[in-house]
Amino acid sequence: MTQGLLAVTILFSSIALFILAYNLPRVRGLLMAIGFYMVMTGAFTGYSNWLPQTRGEVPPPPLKMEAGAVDSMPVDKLADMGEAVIFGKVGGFAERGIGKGQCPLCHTFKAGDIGDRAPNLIGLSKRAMERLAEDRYKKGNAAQPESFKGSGRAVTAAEYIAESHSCPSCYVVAGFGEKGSNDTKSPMPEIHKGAIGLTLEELIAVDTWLYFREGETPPPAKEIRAAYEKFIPEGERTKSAPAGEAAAPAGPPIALAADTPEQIVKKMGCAACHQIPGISIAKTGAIGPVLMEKVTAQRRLSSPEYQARVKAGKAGAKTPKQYVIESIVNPSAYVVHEFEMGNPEKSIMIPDFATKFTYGALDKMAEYLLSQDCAAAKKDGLNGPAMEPVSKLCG
Amino acid sequence: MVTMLIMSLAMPFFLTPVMAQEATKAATEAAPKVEMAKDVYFKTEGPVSGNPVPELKAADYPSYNLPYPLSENRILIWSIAQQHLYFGSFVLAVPIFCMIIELVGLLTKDPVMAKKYDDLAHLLVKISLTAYSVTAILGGLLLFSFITLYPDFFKYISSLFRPVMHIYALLFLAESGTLYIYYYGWDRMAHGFAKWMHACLGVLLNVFGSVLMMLANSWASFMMSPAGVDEQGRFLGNIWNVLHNALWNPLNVHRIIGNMVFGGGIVAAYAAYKFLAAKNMEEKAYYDWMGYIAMFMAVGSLIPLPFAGYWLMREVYGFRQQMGITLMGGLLAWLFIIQAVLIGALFFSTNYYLFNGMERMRGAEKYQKYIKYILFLTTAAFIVWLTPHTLVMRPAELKAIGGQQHPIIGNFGVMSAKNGAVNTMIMTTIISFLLYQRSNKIITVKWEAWGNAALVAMFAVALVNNWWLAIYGYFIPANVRVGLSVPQVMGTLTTLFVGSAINIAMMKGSKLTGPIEWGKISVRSQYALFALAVSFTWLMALMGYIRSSVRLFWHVMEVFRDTSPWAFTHTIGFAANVMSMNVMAFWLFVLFVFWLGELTSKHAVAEARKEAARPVMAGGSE
Amino acid sequence: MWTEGYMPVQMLIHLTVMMAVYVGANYFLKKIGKGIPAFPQAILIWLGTYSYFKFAVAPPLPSTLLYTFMGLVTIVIFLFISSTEQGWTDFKRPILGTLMAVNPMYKGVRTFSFVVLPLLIGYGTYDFNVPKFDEPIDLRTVHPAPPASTTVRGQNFTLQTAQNPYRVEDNGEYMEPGHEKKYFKSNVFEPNAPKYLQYVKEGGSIFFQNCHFCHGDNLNGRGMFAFAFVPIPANFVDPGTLAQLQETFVFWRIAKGGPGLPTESAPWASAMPPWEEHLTTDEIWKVSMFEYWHTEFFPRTWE
Amino acid sequence: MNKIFSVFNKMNAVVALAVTFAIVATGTLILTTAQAAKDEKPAAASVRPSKPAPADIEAGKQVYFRKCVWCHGPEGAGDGPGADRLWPRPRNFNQGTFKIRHTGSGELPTKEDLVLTVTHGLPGSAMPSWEGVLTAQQINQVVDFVTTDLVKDRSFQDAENEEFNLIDFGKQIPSSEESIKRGREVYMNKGKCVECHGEEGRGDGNKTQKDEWGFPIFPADLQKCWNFRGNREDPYNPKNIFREVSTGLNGTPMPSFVDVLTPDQRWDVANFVISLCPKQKIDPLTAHPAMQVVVRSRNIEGDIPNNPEDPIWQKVDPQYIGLAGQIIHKPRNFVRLVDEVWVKSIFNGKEIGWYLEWNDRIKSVATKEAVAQAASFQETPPEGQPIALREYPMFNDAVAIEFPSKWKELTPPQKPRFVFGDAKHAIDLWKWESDGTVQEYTGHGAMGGDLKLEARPTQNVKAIFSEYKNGVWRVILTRALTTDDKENAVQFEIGQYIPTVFFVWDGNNGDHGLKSSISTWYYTIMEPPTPTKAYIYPFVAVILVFGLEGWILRKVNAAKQQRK
Repeated sequence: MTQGLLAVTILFSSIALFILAYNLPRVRGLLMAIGFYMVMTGAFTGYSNWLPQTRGEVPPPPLKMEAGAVDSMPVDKLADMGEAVIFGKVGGFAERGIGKGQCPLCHTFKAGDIGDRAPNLIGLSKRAMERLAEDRYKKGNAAQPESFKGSGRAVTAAEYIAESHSCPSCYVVAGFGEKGSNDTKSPMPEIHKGAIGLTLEELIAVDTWLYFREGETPPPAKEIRAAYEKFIPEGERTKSAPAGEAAAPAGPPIALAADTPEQIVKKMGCAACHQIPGISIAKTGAIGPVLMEKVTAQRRLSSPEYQARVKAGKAGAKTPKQYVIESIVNPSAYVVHEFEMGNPEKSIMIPDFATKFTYGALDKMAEYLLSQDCAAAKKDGLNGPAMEPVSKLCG
Repeated sequence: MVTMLIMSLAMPFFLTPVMAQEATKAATEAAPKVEMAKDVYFKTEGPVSGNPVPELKAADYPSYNLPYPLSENRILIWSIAQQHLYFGSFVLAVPIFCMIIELVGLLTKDPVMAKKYDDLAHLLVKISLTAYSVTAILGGLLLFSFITLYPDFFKYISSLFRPVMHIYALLFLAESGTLYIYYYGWDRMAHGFAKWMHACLGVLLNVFGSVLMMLANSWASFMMSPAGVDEQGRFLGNIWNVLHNALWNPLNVHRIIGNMVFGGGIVAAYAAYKFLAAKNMEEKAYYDWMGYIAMFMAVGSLIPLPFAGYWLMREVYGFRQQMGITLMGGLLAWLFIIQAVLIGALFFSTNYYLFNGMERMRGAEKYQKYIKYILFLTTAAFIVWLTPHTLVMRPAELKAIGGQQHPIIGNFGVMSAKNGAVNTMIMTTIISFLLYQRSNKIITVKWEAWGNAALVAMFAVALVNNWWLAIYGYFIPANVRVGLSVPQVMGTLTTLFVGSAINIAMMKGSKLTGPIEWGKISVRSQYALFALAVSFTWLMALMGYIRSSVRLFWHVMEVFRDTSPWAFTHTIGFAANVMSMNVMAFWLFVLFVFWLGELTSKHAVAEARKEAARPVMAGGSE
Repeated sequence: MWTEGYMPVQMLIHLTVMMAVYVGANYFLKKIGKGIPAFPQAILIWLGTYSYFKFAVAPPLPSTLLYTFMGLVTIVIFLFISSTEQGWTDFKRPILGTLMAVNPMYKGVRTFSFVVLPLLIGYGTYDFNVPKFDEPIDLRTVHPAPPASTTVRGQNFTLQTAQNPYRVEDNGEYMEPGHEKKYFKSNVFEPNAPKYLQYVKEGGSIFFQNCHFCHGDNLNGRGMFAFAFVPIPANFVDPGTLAQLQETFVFWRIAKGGPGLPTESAPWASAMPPWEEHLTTDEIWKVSMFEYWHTEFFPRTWE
Repeated sequence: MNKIFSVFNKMNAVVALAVTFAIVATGTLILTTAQAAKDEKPAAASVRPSKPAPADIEAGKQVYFRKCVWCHGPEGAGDGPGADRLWPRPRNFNQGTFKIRHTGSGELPTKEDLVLTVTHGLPGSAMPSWEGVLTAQQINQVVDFVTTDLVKDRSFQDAENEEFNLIDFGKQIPSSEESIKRGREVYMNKGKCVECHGEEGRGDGNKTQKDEWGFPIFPADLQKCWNFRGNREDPYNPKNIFREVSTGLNGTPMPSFVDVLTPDQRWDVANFVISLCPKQKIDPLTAHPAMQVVVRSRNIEGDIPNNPEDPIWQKVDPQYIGLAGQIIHKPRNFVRLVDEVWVKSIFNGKEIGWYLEWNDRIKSVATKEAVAQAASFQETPPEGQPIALREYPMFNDAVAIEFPSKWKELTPPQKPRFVFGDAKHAIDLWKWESDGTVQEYTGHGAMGGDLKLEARPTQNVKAIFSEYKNGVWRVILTRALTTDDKENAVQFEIGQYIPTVFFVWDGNNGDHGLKSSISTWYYTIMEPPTPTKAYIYPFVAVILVFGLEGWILRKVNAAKQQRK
């Protein structure tokens, strides 16, 4: 209403001007002209104000993490941040997006969705205590290869979640262990370091969201931080970038030609699923094949399954290099038989690498992968995933 | 015009080599470390040679402690930039008129008329001289507020455009120099070859001015449709890519034409005011004539303006479809309804002025009876033109209609109908003008009947063709429909050129029923000139706002996010209020500038006026 | 008076006919020496246009538009009468006559209007200030700008480039919009129908299990639940809806529903659910295809 | 004209009278015969549909497989892809059983009957009106196809076994109080209508009926004439009732009363039935009462009466609120048995009161079984199972009103999502349940994937009246205008548009939680008193205008003086 006031004021002033003009014949022309201008201007303003008014809102900017700030953050903000870490942005949950944490690649979050690779996380906050009470937990699987000092000692629900995040194999939910490991080894990648590298703050945010979405009050950030600090040794924590320093720009990171293979692997998070010879951070991924394409690319290219895909018009690589590039930018073109997970049409790999690699980077990565062979894998001591162990490939 | 186009084509040749050199130099020096990145628009790879856009927080935007709404940095920048643009446009447009009028004066055989034209051009350049200084002052003010209010953004954008800054500065100097020589050399270079040289100076002045404007435009168009940088906003070493981004050329053309309408409008308003304030018949006659000339210039430029706008819109859609939809069907759609009202006001004012103008001629009565038909057609077209795609309705009204789309007027909201409408309005204006030309003449050529028949047939065919395509276009896919506007526009342009040609040919040797009695026009018509000027000023503010606000919450579309507290898009009403304040402020300024111009040359102009007011010989067919 | 499908043109024709009648009547009256003076003429034109827009146009014009049109007509009438000096003088004569009270009749008119006018204005002021309970005016942008890309059930679709995977010829090639015209009259329940039609049938089945409750069996937005909604659901038969949109836009709208609309499109005014909760992307594509097939429109394409 | 009158003048008054009378009489005669001709159905012989031309059948098949097949199925067995989720189920054509006829009970309909049905649709069901969608010719063709190819068990051309006895409308008795009274008498006693349709006609008499195919159906709710099948053109026309009473509805328990009641009695019943239906302005687009989006809450003096019969409540007109099934979130309510609620609202200085009334054939209060199942309650029927056959445990009948918690912070017309709000905008929901509980909830939309409501411990909303009688629930809820809980509870302000949504749950239909009937956003406005400025401003305006007029007069007179 107050907005419309200007138009009214202008129109009334013009009337005043006309009256003035009537009484001041010497400057009548000037005043009439100005008055007329004001009438026109007032009419346009009035019309604009008469039309319905909507204000264009600004969508929330991509979230930025600030070290230490989480402790004092309001719970809902923190949960929003957690949602962004898991699903890519606030509101990403509803859109089933995938964020930095890459959690939705394996976990499911909605009632009725069944994950075959990892548990559905609905109701986790309540279930946590039940899990801790299980016999299998109390045994404390001390033989776990990557367990930290202090693992297997979770007592609260928050600690259970923190432990599961920092040491997936410390306790594996029945049926979700790696094939053949009798649920002692989890296929879950490291998320607090390496390729995914969530900072402590981000982990806190994720846990907060897990509570928050259930409609429960999350434990204070300090408590969760303490839980993580209990399980993750100082040296293994990923530091968040200092607030002042220009952090990564909005949007997904881009693999550039100038990056080293190691950097690309890190930026793209390949190590979450793959083991790659010669890349120090990629030694544990157990969801996708080991990437020693010198051995496998040609083999897969000439396999009857691949040729069937070519015939179906879904795949089209002719050389090993084309094959590798195709596998990166269009993972669903051909899914290696052992990794089909019941759907040969659709790979579980993130489908939009095509938009995240520059051509140079793609070329570089393909060249690198094509140079990796069994020897390289043995040198790094890679075993490969249970579906297709290195021993089988190099056997 | 042509020269400007040539210049814009020539730009790459004198820019690219320098840049390429720099780039290669950079590449060889730091060969191992050079990072390549992909251009957001051209998709080419280039060496990264600039900083990425800074990440800003709301606190990074300093602001003055001013009362609301001036506490918003945006409003300050907006207003100052608007004033700068107004004066800039005026200063750019007036030399174009001067050039044309001077040339017309040179080519006119009748010495009295030639003098009259020459004096008018002289007067205009004088006015623009004051305006030129105001523009420069405002430019400085704009720069200053930019630096203080948006320091980071300014730093970024100036680092990008650094290579052309020198050129910009040089051009500015050249422009100033030429302008001064042009003005002060007017009397010395008044005869013979020198006069021709003087006219050439006028052309040169316009070349400088246009290139200057194009460079400034590239800032604006870069913000809308960035190019030459990568996704993080890092400069990729090729300034030409930054300059000729997707919307640069459409914007250039649109602005040049827009400037001319604007300049014409201001001069017309000036003349109208002087007409109203005139003390005697001579003054009246002179300013009536001046108003007519200015109106003619403005409207002549107004006719191609919608087509330039159409091209710009197409390019916007081509660049980002969402941007187009935000404009035409989304958040900003209502602004286009206001625009429609303003454009309608322009066409109605023009027609009305011409109708009134017939009164200065004896013998016009036989054409006045057509006024109602012309008005009717224009109104019908305007009803279509005005009807929004998104209707404002109460829920009950919505329910009564049975959907968002009203079965009758709903279809008026789409592009196809609008095309038909605007072409119709242009054609009715052309008809008005042809009638005006004939008003004081009795046609004596033998083929009169044939000529008239040809004219009527041509307009009938063009109108029917236009309407038919508007209806037909509704039913076909958009990609085909886009092509339909070409025959529509062609039809309109044909009526304009061929119609005028036939009309002029028919006028040859015609018998005059009387001279054009300059000064005998009604007072109301002068208000129509005011209406023309104020509508266009407002329209310019509106289009500037639309162009700028379509970026929504981006400084540089999809590259540099606006994180200031004022990144949201204001309501239409608020924006309109700011625009109105700007428009009124501008006219106060203009008043001041005119007053200043008056002060210095009262005498000279008075002389000129006396000369000009001598009875005009027969044959003024302008 | 109105024939469906021709209404916009009909309205323009009506206006033209009204104009012709006005000119004809005027000519005739002048000829028999009973020409109507300019002032009543102006009033008559105004009233005639108003009655047409108010009463003849059905469904009624939204009031905002009616006011806009009448404002325009008022201005144009003024322009018309004042475009010639003669007309302007004629028009002014009765007004000045009334003001000056040049004869007893005018004096009567003056007294009358000087009494009635303030009262009318007074009533207008009262009416303006008295509280009203009309529902607030709602603004909706019918076709908002879609996002550049959208993620539906974990899959990312770039709207400008995405294609309906089921819009295919029998040999599996993508069928450019427009080419499906040959199937418009076909029976989708034919067991050996081409692939395209089989997908349409699947889409139709999904439509009739989920969508027709609101959008109706005719796809005209008048389903059995439609009466409870304001605004009533979208009418796909109207050439202003589906035919104006790209198929990816339709896909986005179905997948994200009302809650996925931007603010200017009033997400709260839409009852449309995000169908990704109930349907897979494949099902959504098929439904979209069915909608086009059933309404015999093509998706819009951008060049 | 004058001439004609002068002729009259000259004529003898008697002659003039005679002529007038003759004219009037002839006119009446022509009009009545025309009316009679309109009413009269063609003679029985021509009623039997002639064998349609093969071309027409083929054309009809085209239409059928485009428009009808989706519900009625490729074989016409009422089992199209959409059928399973529909209630009432689409008609199975195979047996030739049709509801809307002018022929005797059990007989096939005439072709005109079918054409009428297709043209106007069946209100209250998913069958829409095809008028304007299909041409008259297409409708005829599709009827040709249905009658020849899809009606399989009988044949319209079977002259031996099929009869077409058109009902006799007799002489219509115009509606009058007398007739309605007689109709009620017949309804209660001789016609035994009351046994199924209930005391006050809400269809609450016999609650467990099945149709010929074993699908459960309910007797019609006679208070909703806009939902009567075959009634779209004119819901308040008793002719349709007369027809249905006379012919019965084939396939349903509704019998023909031709042998039981005389035509006059049937007209009386028809008039009575129509009188039950509240007189409303019918929106031609939706064939339901026209919707008013604003619920006006009247200002009253004194307390909110706890009895709907109180004159204060009686003075307020109930407002119609249409309800749709909540089919947009799981669990989805495809069968919504409650399709409208009538509301009134009043307020005084302290409280606001809501009166809610809706027809529900069965009073339901949750069973233990239902309470136990409530948590695991699952939605829509499994694929392939007709929804009409679903049986549910008995939940509570319930009604709820929803407001945005903080509507003041929303810029109009912004509102939360109408189903339980959204993450950014909470809603306040008051729910009354048939076991007498009143609960206040806060809704934040889909937190964690499921739409959930959060019960609040506060007890500000009170149900001061609730009653189930003769198939109707009446509930009065009150609440203080403002409460302490500004965060969650809606705060009322006079003269403001407060968005409002209505929900109704029908317990015996398994309605529970999200499975409900729901309206869209309405506005509630508490009527403000007329402000003083509304009286002062006009006065000022009048004075100003008078002043202006005086000034003009002065100027004019001065000018006149000068001229002289």
